[in-house]
Amino acid sequence: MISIEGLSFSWPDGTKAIDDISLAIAKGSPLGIVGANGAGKSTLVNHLNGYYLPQKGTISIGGIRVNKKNLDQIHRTIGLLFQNPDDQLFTARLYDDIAFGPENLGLKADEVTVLVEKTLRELNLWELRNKPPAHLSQGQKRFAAFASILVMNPDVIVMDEPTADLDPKNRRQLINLVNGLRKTKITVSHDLDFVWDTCERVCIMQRGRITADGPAKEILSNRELLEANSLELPLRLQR
Amino acid sequence: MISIEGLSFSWPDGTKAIDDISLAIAKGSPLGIVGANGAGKSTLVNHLNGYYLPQKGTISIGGIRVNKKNLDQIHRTIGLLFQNPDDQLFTARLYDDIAFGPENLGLKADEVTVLVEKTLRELNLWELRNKPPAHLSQGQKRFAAFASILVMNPDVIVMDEPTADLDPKNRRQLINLVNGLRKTKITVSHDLDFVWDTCERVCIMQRGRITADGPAKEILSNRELLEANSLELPLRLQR
Amino acid sequence: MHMADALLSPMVGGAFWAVSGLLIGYSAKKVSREADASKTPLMGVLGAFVFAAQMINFTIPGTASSGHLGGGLLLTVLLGPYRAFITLASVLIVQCLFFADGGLLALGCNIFNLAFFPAFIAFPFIYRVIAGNSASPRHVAAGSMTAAIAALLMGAFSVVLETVLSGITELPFGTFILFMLPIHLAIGIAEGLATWAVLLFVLKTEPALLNRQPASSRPHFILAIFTVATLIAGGGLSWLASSRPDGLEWSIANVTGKGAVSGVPPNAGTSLSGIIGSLSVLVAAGGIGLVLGKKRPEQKNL
Amino acid sequence: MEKRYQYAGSDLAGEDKSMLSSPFLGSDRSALLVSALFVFSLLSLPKYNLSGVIAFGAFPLFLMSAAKLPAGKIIKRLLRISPFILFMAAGNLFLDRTPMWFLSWFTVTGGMMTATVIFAKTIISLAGMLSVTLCIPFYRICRALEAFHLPEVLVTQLMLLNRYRSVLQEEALSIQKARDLRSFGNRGKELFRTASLIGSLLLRTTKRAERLYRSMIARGFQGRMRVCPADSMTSADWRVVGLWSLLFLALRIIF
Ligand SMILES: Nc1ncnc2c1ncn2[C@@H]1O[C@H](COP(=O)(O)OP(=O)(O)OP(=O)(O)O)[C@@H](O)[C@H]1O
Ligand SMILES: Nc1ncnc2c1ncn2[C@@H]1O[C@H](COP(=O)(O)OP(=O)(O)OP(=O)(O)O)[C@@H](O)[C@H]1O
Ligand SMILES: [Mg+2]
Ligand SMILES: [Mg+2]
Repeated sequence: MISIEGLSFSWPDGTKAIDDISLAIAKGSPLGIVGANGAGKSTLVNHLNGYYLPQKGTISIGGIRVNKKNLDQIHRTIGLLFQNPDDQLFTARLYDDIAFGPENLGLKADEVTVLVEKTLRELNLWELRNKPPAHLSQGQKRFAAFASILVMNPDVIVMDEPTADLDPKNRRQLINLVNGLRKTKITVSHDLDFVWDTCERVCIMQRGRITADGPAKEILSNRELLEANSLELPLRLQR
Repeated sequence: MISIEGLSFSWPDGTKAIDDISLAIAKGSPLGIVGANGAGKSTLVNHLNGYYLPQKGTISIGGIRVNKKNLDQIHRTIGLLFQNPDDQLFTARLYDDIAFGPENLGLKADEVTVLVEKTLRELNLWELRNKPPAHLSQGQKRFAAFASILVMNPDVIVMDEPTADLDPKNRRQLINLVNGLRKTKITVSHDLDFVWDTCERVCIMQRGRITADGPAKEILSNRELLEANSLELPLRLQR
Repeated sequence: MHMADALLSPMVGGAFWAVSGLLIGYSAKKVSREADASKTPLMGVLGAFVFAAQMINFTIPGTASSGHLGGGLLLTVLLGPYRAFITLASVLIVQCLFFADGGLLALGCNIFNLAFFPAFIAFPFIYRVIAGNSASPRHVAAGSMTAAIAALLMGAFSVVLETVLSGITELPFGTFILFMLPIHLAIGIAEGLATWAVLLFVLKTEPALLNRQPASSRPHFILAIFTVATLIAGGGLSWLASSRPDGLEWSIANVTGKGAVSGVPPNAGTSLSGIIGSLSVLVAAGGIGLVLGKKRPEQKNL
Repeated sequence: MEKRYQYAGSDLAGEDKSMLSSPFLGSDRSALLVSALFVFSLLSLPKYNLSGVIAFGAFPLFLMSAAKLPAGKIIKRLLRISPFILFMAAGNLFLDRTPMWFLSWFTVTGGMMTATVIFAKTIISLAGMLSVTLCIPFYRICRALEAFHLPEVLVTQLMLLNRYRSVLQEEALSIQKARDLRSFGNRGKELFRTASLIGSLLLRTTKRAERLYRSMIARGFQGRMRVCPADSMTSADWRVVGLWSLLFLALRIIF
């Protein structure tokens, strides 16, 4: 589904954020990317939807190369949840924001209505549909940003720190929701318990490289491996 | 040390964020404040350093009333880590940001140099000192914001979501660092395991009110109480 | 400084509405011809940035007072004249509609005074010429200082012009100018310093932001000549107008059939009875409103 | 100044729960036209005609009482009347001392009249405009403006500007507070140190615009935000506009 080959990326100040990464992600198998602060995780996933373009190496998604020409197609295939939901909501009413994508896709008006209502109800946002996004709480904003992606029904969903600032109850709901989605899912998170609950495969990144790659339960219970990568056992495995 | 009496606060749109809260915080006993998204936690702690001024009720810190006149003194006493580190860092070099406070306090140049270097090294930020804060990763930013407060050596430290975006190793380091500080500490967090490790006392907030207040271990292991407040047991206590 | 409704005659206000409207249409055409959709969100968010930047206070060097950034020149350096003009106009529209800054009739004047000069005169003909695409702090400093001061002085001059042409106030042209220019010189210096300092920060941290300007986004020279000509003509007219302050009012008064009493003070009797009459209109309007408002069911809309 | 624009997003721009102006002002489009007509006829009053200016106060007063507008908000806004206007009014007071009428011991000068007229015009024209814009949520104003054939670049611009104003203002406020927490007296608030604060905000703003753009084109954005096509003026709209213009004209002729 997704294949990354020999990808490298350096910032103008010389920081090497991604260092020759190759990675193949199969359809439908949820992947977690974990690693220390500054390991390059966000830089990597921001390459997937063309926010940054490869300086070296190639990325292709469902057979389509990520480059300037194909951006339109790429954006249709992949939905990226940004770390800051304010970057994702831009209309005056929550409802309009969720309807924006389907309308631009050219769906018929009544189809849009049905789809938007379904998505909003699914995420407990229906009551809030007339509020300006700026007046939502942080957790509600995150769910709203998630809804704006979900409603587009992309083949791939990429989430960068989806649980930050969520209270435990909303976090639990997100786990259930993500597990119910039949899509290719990629999650970047420091919440290793969340990764444990939602991912089948885990990659560990360190200084721009992938240093481990394997089944989630196996990697996340390997204390030495984790500690060598500035990580710890998920809290549930600690006592 | 800190006493809050009959504090209330409403937003211009009518949302009642704080509803008649009274609270006394003793010197040296670390307090955790937990609660659902939108409960009013940030609004409450942003009152402590005069970011918002009381609409009703009073706050005093070490005997000094929080009001417009005393702000300078209050700022000297209390250090607040914002929920969003981007709001706290604003210079062109990380180093300048950390030196900003001590310089304004009127310390001598060589004292500032020593102090800043010590703090940066303590938080593993020394290598990054010449980078603009805008070019740091999210977790690096959070540590940098923490450094900018630590370097001022305030009597009271207030942290709003200090562990969001931190990798497990940095989170562990923060726990050790916080536990080593002989100060009055107040932590707002959804990371109940962090609260468990660093606080002696916990308050639960819901809809602008304090609904529970007691010893940390006791409150955080009371499943019914937590679930009634949109919370869950700390992950280490689950299964 | 925002021009205000009450100081304007409908003629002058309307004329500047027309001028600003034309400039908006012209810029909008230029912008949509460029068809660079990635700039659309940038304009929107930078417009919001102007509001935000105006909230941040600093102490002005050498004084005890504090000020804030205006942002007109800074925005033009980042966006180029046409996009900056649209963005600044949108800021002024929001300030007018929701913050009652100036007022509806004065909107045209305000767009002209506060957006046109930095975007179409100060940036292309002063900043660009001095600083160009150079990254040298000294060039940027000279460019921002002169351009900011020039933009503010031209804006102030234009305020004086509009006021005197309207003839609502008694302040003679010369006195008014002597009052406005020094104040705006001071504001311009602060604006120039702040613009320079912010640009310096950007150069240090994210220089790529400043090199986006295509050279083609430079407006026609004719525009500048046109402006200077307008200002000179306006200046001459206002000398005349200030000696005969009611000169422009007659046309409006004629339309309503009250030409004869236009500039002439009414006597005490008619004035008093007039005021009593108008107060009873107020009472009646408020009363009718209350009655109608009660009858009307609460509306709920989506 | 720093508090001025702060909470405006929530407290002044009309919310959806606020009432439609429709029974009195027709649609959003005609409401905007009527308020423009109002301002224009009010300001065309000659400079001594105080009674006429007061009579035009009927319009905002009627709207406020009929649509049950929050008068407090309007008054609060009016209290921030620009010192520039007060200065100009005072100028008239001093410069025009020709006596007009005598009330026993008190002489009313021309300057007093014209100064009062300037002041009253300001209050009434702003109150009139605010009572219209207070009825209509901002996105509906944008739609109405679109119906008047404003360039779509400008309409999209207004919508995005309004959406991000409160977000960025909150961030600006936070960042300024963060500076103040570590500044003492005037130390740390100097222009050149503050510039880096504005600069950081600018960097965040442009970064945000980039991410926003990604998220918009990912959802099919092609240069404009059209949520709902705007209708053009209907005959009912024109009727409302006609009615109000007659009223304004009547006021102009009577006073
Ligand atoms: N604009 C930039 N300019 C220069 N260096 C940058 C920039 N943005 C990020 N970096 C650097 O690139 C590296 C990778 O950053 P990235 O944000 O991808 O880390 P991350 O793994 O997402 O970290 P976190 O867990 O803290 O979010 C970091 O060392 C960071 O300092
Ligand atoms: N600027 C604002 N205008 C109106 N309401 C606001 C504003 N900021 C916050 N609120 C509301 O005030 C309440 C308290 O917000 P606050 O940020 O204190 O919550 P919190 O407990 O910190 O939540 P979180 O865990 O998500 O950070 C929420 O209901 C929120 O919607
Ligand atoms: Mg990251
Ligand atoms: Mg909070």
